[in-house]
Amino acid sequence: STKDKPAAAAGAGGTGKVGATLPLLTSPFWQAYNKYVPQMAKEQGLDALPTVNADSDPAKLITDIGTLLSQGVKGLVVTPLDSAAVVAGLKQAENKGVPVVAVDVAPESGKVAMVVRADNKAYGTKACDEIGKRVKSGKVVQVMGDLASVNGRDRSAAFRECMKQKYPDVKVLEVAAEWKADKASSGLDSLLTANPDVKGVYMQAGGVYLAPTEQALKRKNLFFPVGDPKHVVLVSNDGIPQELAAIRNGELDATVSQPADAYAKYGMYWLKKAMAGETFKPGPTDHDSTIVEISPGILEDQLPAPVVTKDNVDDKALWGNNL
Amino acid sequence: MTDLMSDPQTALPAVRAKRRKSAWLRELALLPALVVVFVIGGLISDTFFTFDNIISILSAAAALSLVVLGESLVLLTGKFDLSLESTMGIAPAIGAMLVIPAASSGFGTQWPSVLGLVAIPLVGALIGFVNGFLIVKLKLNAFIVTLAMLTVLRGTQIGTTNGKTLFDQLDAFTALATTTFAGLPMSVWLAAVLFVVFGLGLRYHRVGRSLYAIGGNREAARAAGIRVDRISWAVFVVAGVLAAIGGLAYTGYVGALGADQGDGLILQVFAAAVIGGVSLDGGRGTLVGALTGVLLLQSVDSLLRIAQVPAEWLKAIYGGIILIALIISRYAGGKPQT
Amino acid sequence: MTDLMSDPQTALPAVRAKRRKSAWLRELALLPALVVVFVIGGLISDTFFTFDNIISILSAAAALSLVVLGESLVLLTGKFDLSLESTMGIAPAIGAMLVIPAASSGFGTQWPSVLGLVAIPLVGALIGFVNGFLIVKLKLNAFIVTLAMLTVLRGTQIGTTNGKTLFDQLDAFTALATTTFAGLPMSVWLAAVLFVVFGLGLRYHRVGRSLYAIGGNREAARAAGIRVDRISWAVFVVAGVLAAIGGLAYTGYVGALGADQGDGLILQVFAAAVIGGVSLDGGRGTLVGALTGVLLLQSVDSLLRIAQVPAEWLKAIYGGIILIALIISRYAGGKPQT
Amino acid sequence: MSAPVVQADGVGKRYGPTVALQDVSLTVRPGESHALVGRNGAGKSTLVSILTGLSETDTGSVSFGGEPAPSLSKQDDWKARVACVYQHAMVVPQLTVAENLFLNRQAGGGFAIGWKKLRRQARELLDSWDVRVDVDTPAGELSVEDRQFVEIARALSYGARFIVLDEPTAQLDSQAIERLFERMRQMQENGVTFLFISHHLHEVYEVCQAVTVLRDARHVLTAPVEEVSRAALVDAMTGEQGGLAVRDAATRDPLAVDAEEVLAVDGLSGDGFHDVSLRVHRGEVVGLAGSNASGKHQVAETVYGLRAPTSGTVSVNGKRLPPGDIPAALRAGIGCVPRDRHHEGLVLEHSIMDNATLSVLDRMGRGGLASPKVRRERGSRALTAYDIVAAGPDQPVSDLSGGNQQKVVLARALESDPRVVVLINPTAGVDVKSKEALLAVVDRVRAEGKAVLLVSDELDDLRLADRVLVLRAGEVAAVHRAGWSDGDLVADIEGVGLHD
Ligand SMILES: Nc1ncnc2c1ncn2[C@@H]1O[C@H](COP(=O)(O)OP(=O)(O)OP(=O)(O)O)[C@@H](O)[C@H]1O
Ligand SMILES: Nc1ncnc2c1ncn2[C@@H]1O[C@H](COP(=O)(O)OP(=O)(O)OP(=O)(O)O)[C@@H](O)[C@H]1O
Ligand SMILES: [Mg+2]
Ligand SMILES: [Mg+2]
Repeated sequence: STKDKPAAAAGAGGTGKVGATLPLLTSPFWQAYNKYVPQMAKEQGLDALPTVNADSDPAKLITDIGTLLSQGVKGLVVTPLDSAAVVAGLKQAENKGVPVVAVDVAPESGKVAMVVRADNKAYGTKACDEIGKRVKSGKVVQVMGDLASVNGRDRSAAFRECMKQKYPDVKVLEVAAEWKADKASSGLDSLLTANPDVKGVYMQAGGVYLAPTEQALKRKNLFFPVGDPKHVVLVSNDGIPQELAAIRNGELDATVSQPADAYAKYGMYWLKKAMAGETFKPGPTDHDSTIVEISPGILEDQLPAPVVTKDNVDDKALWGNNL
Repeated sequence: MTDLMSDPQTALPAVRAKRRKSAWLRELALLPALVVVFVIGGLISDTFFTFDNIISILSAAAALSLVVLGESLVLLTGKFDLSLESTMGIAPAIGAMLVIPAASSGFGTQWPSVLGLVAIPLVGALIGFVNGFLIVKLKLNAFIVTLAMLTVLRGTQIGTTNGKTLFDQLDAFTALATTTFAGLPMSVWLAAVLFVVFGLGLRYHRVGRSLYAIGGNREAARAAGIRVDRISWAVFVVAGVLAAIGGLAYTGYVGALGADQGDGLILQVFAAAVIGGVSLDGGRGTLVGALTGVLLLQSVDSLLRIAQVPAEWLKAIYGGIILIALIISRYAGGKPQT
Repeated sequence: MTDLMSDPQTALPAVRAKRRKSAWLRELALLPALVVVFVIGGLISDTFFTFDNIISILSAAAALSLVVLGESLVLLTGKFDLSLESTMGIAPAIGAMLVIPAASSGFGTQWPSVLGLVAIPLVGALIGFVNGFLIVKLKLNAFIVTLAMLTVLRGTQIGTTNGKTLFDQLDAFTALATTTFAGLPMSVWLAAVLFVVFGLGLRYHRVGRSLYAIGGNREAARAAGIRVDRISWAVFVVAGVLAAIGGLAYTGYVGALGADQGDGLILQVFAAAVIGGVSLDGGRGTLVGALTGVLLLQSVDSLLRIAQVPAEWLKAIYGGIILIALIISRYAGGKPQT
Repeated sequence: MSAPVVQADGVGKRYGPTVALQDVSLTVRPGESHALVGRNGAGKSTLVSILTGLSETDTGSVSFGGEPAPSLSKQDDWKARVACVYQHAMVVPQLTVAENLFLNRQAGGGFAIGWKKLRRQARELLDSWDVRVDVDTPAGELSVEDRQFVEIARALSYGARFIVLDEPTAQLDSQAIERLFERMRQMQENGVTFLFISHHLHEVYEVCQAVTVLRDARHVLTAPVEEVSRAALVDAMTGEQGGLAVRDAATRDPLAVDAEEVLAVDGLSGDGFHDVSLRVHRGEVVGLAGSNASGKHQVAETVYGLRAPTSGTVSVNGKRLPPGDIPAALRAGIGCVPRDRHHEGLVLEHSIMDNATLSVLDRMGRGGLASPKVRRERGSRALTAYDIVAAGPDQPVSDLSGGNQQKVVLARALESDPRVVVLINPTAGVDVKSKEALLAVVDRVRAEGKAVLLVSDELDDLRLADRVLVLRAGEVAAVHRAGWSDGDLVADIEGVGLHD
């Protein structure tokens, strides 16, 4: 069979060519991640091939994994587009004995050395809490991602769930925007026409939705700085520099920083260890996070996804401040 | 000339008038569907049929309608241009990058805003020129050339911006959609003016008429002394310019310039044009029709959002309504759609 | 008729043979481009031209090629079917949901796997049947009907699955791509067999020839006694079935069934067919051509990934290569592309 | 007497407001050749489409051999009863000639079409008609005449006992017509029945035994041909008394000797002709005759710029025209009726007014304005000026009868008020009365001091010419001054004694 000994692939104990995939490149977040990959690989002493972009097509991701494997990489950092639609790719890697670290999305099954991410559900819940803190009752809009994507689905579900549980007086309205700026802007626009009394907006991707949301609020004369009694509470996910700037300017209340740098860094970190043949156990790590066994055999290094508000926006540890 | 034998029917002006009216009706075949949408909208929600919401529908439609205008012209000549969706992104991106500082992901040239704005339609024109060259001169297939071009342009935009979204110092570039006059954004006024100008041109000007002839039968148009190649080529250039301006309106509407600006919009552009009666075979259709197509798509979207249809089902219902609108307009228009 | 001036060509059998050969050449106009890609690939990397990589290109191409096959048939009859990209998703999804337990997002019916598998082409056929009804019977515009249908179907899939990806207990549904024979997945074999069957059918069967006649001149086809409506309708059904099977192959390839399975693939499907010489106007093209189109797209993609083109520029370069391939095939084929 | 081959009873057909047929009855007896005549738009082709299962009748009924006609969906049954050459092209342009000939009845049965056999059969079929086209040519690339022959050969090869020919001769030269008639007579001897439509009334007398006249969508008369004189036939078609005035250049004053030279063609060579020179003066009509293979069409098309010459020049009033440049030709004052109205004459989907004004869009108003009002006026004027039967200037040309379409093409050519008129088969498919009127227009145009270059297969048309140049194998073989005898001209055209 084609199944080689993992040790053989590991070669000289944690060095050699490694590959990394990208799910898409047209979002500021993934663009930043893409920038960090070679940098972090170097830090770990790994030689990363240029990243390959699946361009939102799960089949392409599988092909990408195959292509990287056939180029003889000794380790892979994979960014699944979907928790399930990556398993076939993981199997290929397993057959070749190449260790894999999954970033951002935890695969449903298959062999991965480690999952590195901050939970998508946590983004929704944290955003819900940030809004709940500021809006006790009334209408809140969530500008959703693509419901056919795992990120959009998990964030939407977590936000809905959290609002229902913890803030029953808040009514959630929804805009399905499929990660598209124009859909967000026009959808919000229509909604605001019918509901000028909206108190808050949750944007599932600040990188895509922040500008269109502000633009829609401006058009409806609902755009007021934080602190103004008429201010519409705005909370987003991502933590790109523009969001941090908006927080400093008093436009945005909070964002949940999705650590692009840490994704790249710990992706490479665990990969190097796995290539050296190390195995891991649940428990605390050396970088303020914990490893959890999320499902049998799948370990996840749950990186902190800090909520950024006016109070900590200048924190140098935030990746958005380091670009 | 003997006219003794003229057909009895030709004597009846009433019939003639009727035919003319039915031609008009066909252009406006979508009106009944549009009316239905508005009536339902009015019943479902008090806000749908308000001035505010109409403004909001129009503002949202401005960018799309400019691209639809360009695409309609190309379709009338019997060609295709899929690359307009990428032109929408790359033309304003280049314009903006020439202006904004390198720190905000510009090229570092820091041209004055006015030049950057002027560059936008020029980039659009250049893209159209290249398309026209490949299609009209080298006689490559328009569909597939512009599909490849779509990819090249999108790729170039991602490459030059590194996939970054441009946010900073874009004021000059968002002004088109943020400045208002009589309650409506300038982008809406611009689109309206361009629709009127091009609409009149198509109806009243010889070049406009020749677009129809070219799309209807290239050989006959050529034999009638129309410079078929030159005009087809020019139409690609004009479409590029219109898409570039449409892209600028889009940027203004969303307030930022993403690397995927316009991505996936081309099917919507075709939908609007074709549902509005512009034929994919060329030679048939009007801008009034195309405009009703844009408005129908946009108002259905607005209606569904105001009605807070569950997000999971939004797409299915949207598609279903368009299908029903099509059937209504088929029977209102009376003619098979081709 | 005086035969002094009879067309000089007719006199020479050599010319006749040449014409026939050139028809063949036109079908294979992409071969030179394909060869160039493989030569460059071989030069750039040792892995590109290996058996492994060829298998990988073929495996990746299987699903796409099945949909291209269906689309080519529709295009030959002079129609469009954009909805195939959604059929690719919803048909296997329904088949799977009939089988898998409710806990894994199934309908809870828990049919035996075989029935679920059988349901897949049936769903495809049903969708094609509805499309055919709307287009052939109600005479609605094919482009826009199937565009609306695309949205309806995708929306329905998202609605019924709540956007979830299906992955549990899918073994029966992934078997097509995971079982191999002689080193190649069954999906590749299936695609190959279907291409041969349909290819021969188009060339040697009366119904196959009638597709060309219908696409070339509906009225002449009807006058020749061809049941134009019935065959056009049937072609939509067949295309639906092929897209459903293509979807199954796709599911097998990625090992899961996402709610967006096939999303955005239709442009690629058109690209493959049209670049391979299938005319959007109907009546022209062959499956051999369409297949070379699929292979070209897939191998260029593979080449660029192996060549380690930076991710930012991948798209631009991909588009550029397709454009160059088009130009090569234009001059290899010798005829203007329409 | 046995049952009629086909019988139509009270057939009626409307297209929107237009009545195309009203209460028309027709009986065709076995073994006869039955002529169907009438003016353009009388409803002949509509009746054909009903008799051949292409469209459904609104009222009345059709029966074959006493049995009711099959339903429209049973095209196979129709094929067994009747074959037809339609007035407009009914080929699939992308498919080869061979395949068009045997479409849906290919050799080898349903499953395995034997291409070799198919091509051989096609070759044989075309050889039997002496048609020299490559059976592998896509049908869309054929010349009008070759295509017409392919369609004729196809219709006659179906083995049907009843064959409808809708103006098969409109685009054929005289030898080709003779071959067709020869074959028709043979088949008739074998008991095949024909329904034959033509605007060349002498053909009716040549091959038909009975004739039916339609006028204004109604049946007027059915009689054995020997019982109606040509004049009576024309009267029945037009519904008025009075024969046709024959125009002949020989009867008018000779051209002024000092008439200025308008069109000069010098040493023109191109695809299918070489070294052709000719002069046309003010007020002169020059005819070009020859078989369809003689290159006469190509010469005329090159003069207008539809084709680029390989050498030689075309000048108007002493000014040389750039080769292959139609706009320049138009500017220099050339107007043209091209050969194939469907291919390069008309935008079929567009209205009469749009088609009629296509060449003059730049002269309708200031700044290139061409408002619908002005265009409609011009369109209406064309309707009356050229006697076009239509519901109005807004009617799409595709709705018009064949002859009326041809008149729209002529209107387009003359709308620009040209100095030089190039007419290629201008009267193809035009009825006798309208032809007379069209020729009158040409004559008037000539009298106004224009130069006319007239390419035609019909001697009636050529009679208008002051000089007729006969082309053979791409070269001018003879010149005939007005007053030529038919026999001399035909002999020259056919090159009797020169070949074989
Ligand atoms: N599809 C159509 N739509 C509308 N009107 C039509 C259509 N087809 C034919 N007509 C009208 O029906 C009438 C009869 O047309 P038809 O073609 O039968 O004439 P015809 O006798 O064959 O004339 P010609 O000698 O010029 O061929 C004409 O007035 C024509 O305009
Ligand atoms: N649609 C078509 N139209 C015209 N010619 C065709 C068509 N399809 C195939 N042919 C040509 O017919 C020729 C014979 O093809 P076919 O494969 O049927 O040969 P054959 O009869 O089996 O004989 P052999 O195998 O000896 O060549 C080929 O040259 C092919 O190009
Ligand atoms: Mg007729
Ligand atoms: Mg063979």
